[in-house]
Amino acid sequence: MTELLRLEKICKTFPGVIANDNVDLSIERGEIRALLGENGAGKTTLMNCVYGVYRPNSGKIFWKGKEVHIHRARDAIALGIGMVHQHFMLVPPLTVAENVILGLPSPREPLLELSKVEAQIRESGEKYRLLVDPKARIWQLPVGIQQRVEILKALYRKAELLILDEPTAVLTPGEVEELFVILRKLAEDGLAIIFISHKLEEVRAICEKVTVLRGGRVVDTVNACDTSARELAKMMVGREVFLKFDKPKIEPGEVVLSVKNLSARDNRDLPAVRGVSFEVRRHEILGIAGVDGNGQTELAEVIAGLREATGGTVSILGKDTTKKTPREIIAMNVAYIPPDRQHTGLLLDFSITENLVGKAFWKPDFSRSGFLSKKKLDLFADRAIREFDVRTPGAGLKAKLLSGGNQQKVVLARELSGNPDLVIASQPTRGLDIGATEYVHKQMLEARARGAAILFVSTELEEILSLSDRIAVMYEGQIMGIVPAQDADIHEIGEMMAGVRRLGEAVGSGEKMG
Amino acid sequence: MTDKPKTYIWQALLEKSFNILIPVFAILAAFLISGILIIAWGANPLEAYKALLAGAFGTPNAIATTMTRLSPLVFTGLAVSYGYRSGFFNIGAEGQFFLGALAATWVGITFTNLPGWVLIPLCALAAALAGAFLAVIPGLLKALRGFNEVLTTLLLNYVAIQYFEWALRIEHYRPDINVTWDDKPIKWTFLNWIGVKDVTQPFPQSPGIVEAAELPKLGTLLKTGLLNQLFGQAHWYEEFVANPAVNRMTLAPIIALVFVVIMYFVLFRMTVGFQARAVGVNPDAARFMGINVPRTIIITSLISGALAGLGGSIEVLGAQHRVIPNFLVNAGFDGIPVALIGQLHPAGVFLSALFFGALRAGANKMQILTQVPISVVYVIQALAILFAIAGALLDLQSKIKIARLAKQTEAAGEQPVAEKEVSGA
Amino acid sequence: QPAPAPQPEKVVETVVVEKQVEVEKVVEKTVVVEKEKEDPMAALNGMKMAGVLSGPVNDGGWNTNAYKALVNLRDKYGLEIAYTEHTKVEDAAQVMRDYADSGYQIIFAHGYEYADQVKQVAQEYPDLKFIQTNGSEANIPNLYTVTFAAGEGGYIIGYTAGLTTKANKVHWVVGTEFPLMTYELEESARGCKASNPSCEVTWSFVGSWNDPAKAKELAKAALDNGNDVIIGCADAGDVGSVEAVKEFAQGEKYVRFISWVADRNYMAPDLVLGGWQQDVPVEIENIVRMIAEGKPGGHFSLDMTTGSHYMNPFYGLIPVENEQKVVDLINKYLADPKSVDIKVRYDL
Amino acid sequence: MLEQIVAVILSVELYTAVVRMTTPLLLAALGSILAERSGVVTFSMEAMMLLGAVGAIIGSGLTGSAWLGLCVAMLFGALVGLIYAVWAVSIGANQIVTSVALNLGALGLSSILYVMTFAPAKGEVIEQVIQVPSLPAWKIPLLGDIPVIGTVFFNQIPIVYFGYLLIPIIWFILYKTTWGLKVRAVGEHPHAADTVGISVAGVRYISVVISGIMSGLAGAFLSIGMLNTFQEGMSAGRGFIAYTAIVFGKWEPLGVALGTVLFGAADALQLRLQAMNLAIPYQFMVAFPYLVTFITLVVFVGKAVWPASYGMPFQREGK
Ligand SMILES: Nc1ncnc2c1ncn2[C@@H]1O[C@H](COP(=O)(O)OP(=O)(O)OP(=O)(O)O)[C@@H](O)[C@H]1O
Ligand SMILES: Nc1ncnc2c1ncn2[C@@H]1O[C@H](COP(=O)(O)OP(=O)(O)OP(=O)(O)O)[C@@H](O)[C@H]1O
Ligand SMILES: [Mg+2]
Ligand SMILES: [Mg+2]
Repeated sequence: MTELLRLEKICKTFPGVIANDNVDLSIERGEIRALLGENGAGKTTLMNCVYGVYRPNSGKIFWKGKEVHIHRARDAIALGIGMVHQHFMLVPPLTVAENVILGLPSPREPLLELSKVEAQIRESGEKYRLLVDPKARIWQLPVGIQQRVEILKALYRKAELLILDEPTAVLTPGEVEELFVILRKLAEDGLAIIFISHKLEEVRAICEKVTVLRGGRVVDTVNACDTSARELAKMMVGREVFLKFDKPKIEPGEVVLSVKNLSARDNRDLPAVRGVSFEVRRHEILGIAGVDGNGQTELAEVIAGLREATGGTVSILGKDTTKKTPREIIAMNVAYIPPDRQHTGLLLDFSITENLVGKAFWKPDFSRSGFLSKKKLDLFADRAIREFDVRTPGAGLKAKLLSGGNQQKVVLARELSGNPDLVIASQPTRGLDIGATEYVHKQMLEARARGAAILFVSTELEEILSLSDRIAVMYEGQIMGIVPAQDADIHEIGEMMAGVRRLGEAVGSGEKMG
Repeated sequence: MTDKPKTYIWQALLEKSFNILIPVFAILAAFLISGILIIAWGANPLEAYKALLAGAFGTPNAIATTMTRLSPLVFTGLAVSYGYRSGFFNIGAEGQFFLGALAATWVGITFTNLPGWVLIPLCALAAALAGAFLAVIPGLLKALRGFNEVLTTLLLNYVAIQYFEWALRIEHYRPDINVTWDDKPIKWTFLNWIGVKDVTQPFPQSPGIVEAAELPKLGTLLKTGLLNQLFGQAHWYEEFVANPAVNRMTLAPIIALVFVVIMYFVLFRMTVGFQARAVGVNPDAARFMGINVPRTIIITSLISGALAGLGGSIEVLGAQHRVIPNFLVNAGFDGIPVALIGQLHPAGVFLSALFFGALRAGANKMQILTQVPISVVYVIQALAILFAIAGALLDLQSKIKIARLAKQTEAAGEQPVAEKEVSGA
Repeated sequence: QPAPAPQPEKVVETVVVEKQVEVEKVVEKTVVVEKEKEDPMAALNGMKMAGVLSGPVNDGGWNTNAYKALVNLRDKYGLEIAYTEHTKVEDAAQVMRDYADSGYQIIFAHGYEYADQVKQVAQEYPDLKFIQTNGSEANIPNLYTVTFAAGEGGYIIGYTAGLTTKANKVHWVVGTEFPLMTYELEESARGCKASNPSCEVTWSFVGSWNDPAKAKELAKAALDNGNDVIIGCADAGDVGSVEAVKEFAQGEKYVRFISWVADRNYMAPDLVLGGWQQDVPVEIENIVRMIAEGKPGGHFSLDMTTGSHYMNPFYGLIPVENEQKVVDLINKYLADPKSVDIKVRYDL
Repeated sequence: MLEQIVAVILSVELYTAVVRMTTPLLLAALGSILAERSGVVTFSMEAMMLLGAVGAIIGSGLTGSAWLGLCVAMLFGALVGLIYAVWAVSIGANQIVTSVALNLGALGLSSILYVMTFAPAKGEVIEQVIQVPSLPAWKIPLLGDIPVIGTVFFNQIPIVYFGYLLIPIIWFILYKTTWGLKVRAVGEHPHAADTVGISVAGVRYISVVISGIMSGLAGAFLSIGMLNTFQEGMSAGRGFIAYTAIVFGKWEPLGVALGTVLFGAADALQLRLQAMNLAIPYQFMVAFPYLVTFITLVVFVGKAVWPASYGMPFQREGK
């Protein structure tokens, strides 16, 4: 096997952050290399340097033994490097074929020639089981397929090295399997593949060698097979990690949230939630497991009043809130932590203070007859910042200048400081490093102890298992089953997530509508 | 704990000052380039600029003019900036301004026997309503049907201005004169009431508004007011008050200033502004925070339109006292650069309005003294805007803020949050 | 070779807006003739005069006329002149003050829109002289507002048009609408009936004074409607109307354009009649003369007898006998205004 | 009154007028679709038109050839486009404000150039309207002889025919060429375009310059196409109308063309009706086309889906 890519002493800094710190890396033809590291470890940044999106501040890149200077993506592509980004780089309104040839000269310049491309796409589709309709428009395709398009894009550009940035984050267990098959085929054909992830099991399943990054530095490169998940986790985080921790036992109290036969549609106006029913009580955390895009997000939004229900009812503390406005529901002391803090959780251009009171500024304790009382705001902000330990030089700072973890802390502070009766937490740990994740968990447990009812939506099975009192699994908008956490079996749940199995007290999980 | 390093205050001040400094430098650059043009025309740029400056601030007269020019621009600027900050890009300030002027005039020539303290607010109110009315149509369309406001406000400008032109040609009922024209008596129609034309004049223009409706002059105020009690005897005071320029200056600029303060509070110290800015920054996040986005947009359009309308009334009540065709053209469109060069901050708007007003006042003097044609002045104005907007863009403030933040976080010994929590788990 | 239109000798006479018009005329005439002897205009030499214009000085119409008036005075009497273009109404007052402060003795605001401003400034500077065209202010001693008497031009041009048209359809293309204009239009209709009872006069408005493209479209529309005479009164727009006429003429069709305000013949020598001349230079010269003679300000409405507006040459574009008819009409009118039913209005 | 209106609507001349009124809008709007699709707001067409108009006069006046006039017009338009691109693309300034500034500057610059070229002597004034050689109408051999259609569509000056062709041309570029694909990608997802090695700035520069050239041509149509002279501010807001037409047509060549035709038709109709001396105030007539556009927009067209990166400057972070 011959060396394809070698990185020497790559350094990349961003204002206030050292994203990569003297990183060395060497990849050979036909190998599948895992790049492991928690959020912010610098994986994406490193690969962006290789792909020419960023320019490293220092360090050398060797391609097939020769030193190369990659100034822009074009150079990388020319060399034969292909990258599938964490956030897909596809143009939604364009067709698959158009996306695949985007930026390439066509045989009949200046004219487009899609027919040939489409043929080729089908061909390699056959070869690597990457089946897509070349004429379909991207926005019509589910993410799994979009990922295939990205891979096809790279292959069409004669990539010899394929970089996949957290490819499995958006896939169902089934889809992950298919992806692995594809990757193995590609590797057999001599392609080198860099597989970025922070999911230990996957890494061990597909890669022979694993390079672990932490805080921008390479910790070590080890053989996947003779390293245990536990050890990898340790390298990754730099300390012992307790994947499962015991939570105090508390008896559930009165019913706070009761959802009956609820259904709703998503932004593309397709049915997303289909006849869901469940209850959450005080001192109880109901975990909603499921692969992204199976209606969990929509469910949470409906309960928060942000999305209208097409059927069924939601009632909080006995009052029917199905038709209530978001603010009315907020007024009922309901907290909602949205899944995407950057776009819906925070106003990044607003100061921390303004964000902290974003949901309560209109309440009498912050404003009188339309006038905000700056004194009260500042008082509240300082207290919240102290209580939730937000790391910032000042409350007047714009939220966008905070690190991800601290941004999430601001959201938590906003939502939890009012001792809510109901907490709807939709993927509150997404994109957070383990420390911050644990912090969120701690907050959830405290809220639970204070007597809140908590609806905890997450795609990470581990945290669901460790946190919930009961677990409901959603698949295609329905609840496949609700099981008590203690006697939950991870494989059963996996199967329910994949929709191949339903069990437990799946209360009226609307067969009639399904 | 949030410990502020002691340097923070002056740093913050420095950072803020860039908001003003950069546009200033940009404008100097613009004048440098314009200089070439002026030379090409065969005039001496230094003299030209001297004239410009003199025309803007040189004499009491000049200052008075600058102040009168500035007032309506402050309002249109505020209108645009409030809308823009709140996600409603109001290109229609022009039309709203004209309708406002029309409404104010109509009230000012119709309710002729009301006292000033009733009539002036009434005129302003009418103007605000007229402006708001024109703006709320696009507002509703955007809020309820998702139409882009740039297009709709733009189109409505033309309609509004043509209506204005037409109203100036429809005779208006005047109790004090017999309403016949060329010995044809004027029919009593609804038109007589929405029209504002001066029946006594062979040209399209409205009658002057009644004395009572005119904004009080600074001079007269000083003569009467309590100030006179204080300095009444003082010689310099006598002189000052006697100065024709002082007598010509009205309350308009002061009212404008008041509205700057009001709008600052509305934007940053009131729930209305909070919601509006939230919607402007990110409607989705705003909605998730429980803010009713459509309602906010509609309210925003109303406020923005009302401000533009008020601008019209200020010009009528304060300066021209009547409307005629081509009355203060472009005050509305100028509001756009005024707002954006002013960094969308009320104070900034006032400063850039001052700049525009001065440019307008000085430009004429420049023409008179150095016979530089108006077209050259237009180019200079354009260059000034271009450079100012480009300058405002190098947002040193936040750049420096980030840099300092980096240092401070290191200084504060920001270690990965992890370590702290481990013990807890 | 064009027949020369009658051009009365230029003498001043002012007509105050009142019933007993004739009486005054007689008086005035005699007075003036005496004054002609020792020329007061000499005093003007070296005086500074400034013009305040509403638009571009090179619009070939309204503002160019004002410029010509200034140049005329400079060349004849050695005044020192200056002007400001594109003076917005709201700026006018300050512009005039600036002129006043920088030593200009006569300030000339060209347009009705400056009425308020000129009034105000005139009172601020009582010892300077102010002229305003198309103004109506009559009782400020140092403010001279001047208009062309309305009706004469309209009637005579209408009369001419009646004799020019073959299709018996005449159409005006006008910049914007205002009563003075409306009156001329109505008079032209009467004049037309007088020369050609079966002819009808219509008009339309461009909506602006400098949009040739639209003016052209209006003219085209009119011609397509069967009009064969276009009367153009749209300043910069006229060039558009003339274009339309030219294009129409290419189809070997009979068509004529009659100028209003200024002679447009140079634009299409074989189609454009000189039409009606509103001679701003003469108009302003008349006023300046009064100033020189120390006459007090007021409102002055100048009619044909002052020579400030008159008929331009026909360039032989209508039959000689028709030309003669118009000439006769004018002579008859000048000889005895009552003999022709031209309704002159001095109050517009 | 009604039958008069009907008469106008049935007259052939109306439709020739419609073509004339539409052409400048069509040229500018269609020429700017590419720029708009690449994510740049072309609110600056007014400026480009104005300089095109004066450029045409200068070129035609100095060389005596209307064709060279056209070239100069396009050159001037392109230059404005270039300046605009520097601000909108490289500097990343707010595009509407930049446009407002350019439109103001163009008003002044165009008249400076006009006077400097045609004033009898330096500092003197142009007293008589300048007239220069204008473009002659070309009758298309066979098509021109078709009874009504011929007179309406195929008896016009060459620029008009170019306008017709522009509809398919722009459509073809947009959907059938690699470059069109780049334009669409850049407008919808500049980052994606960037990662496959497309120069976002490059694409936008070119599109904006094209918009400048076409708007310049539109200006030339006003000055030496429809007429043979120049007037200060003779574009008279047509640039803004072209802009509304683009949004109106939802950035689709055919839709945009329809938008311009709608406005052109309304405008021609009101001018024709005025000549009939109807008892309608002409201010209403002047406002009529804008009203029609507004109402059609609200009632029939509905909300537009903007190019995702519309009006947003693009820069890579981390560089
Ligand atoms: N464009 C940027 N500007 C500023 N900081 C950045 C930028 N991109 C990344 N960073 C910072 O650099 C560090 C590494 O980021 P990077 O995205 O490479 O981590 P990662 O390993 O990819 O994390 P994830 O698992 O979330 O993808 C983080 O602290 C991040 O905040
Ligand atoms: N020139 C400006 N441009 C844009 N936003 C501004 C500007 N000045 C203040 N703001 C915003 O207005 C809000 C209140 O402004 P104010 O000046 O009262 O507080 P501040 O703390 O000084 O603002 P900043 O956060 O800019 O320091 C803050 O969100 C601030 O970000
Ligand atoms: Mg990453
Ligand atoms: Mg501050």
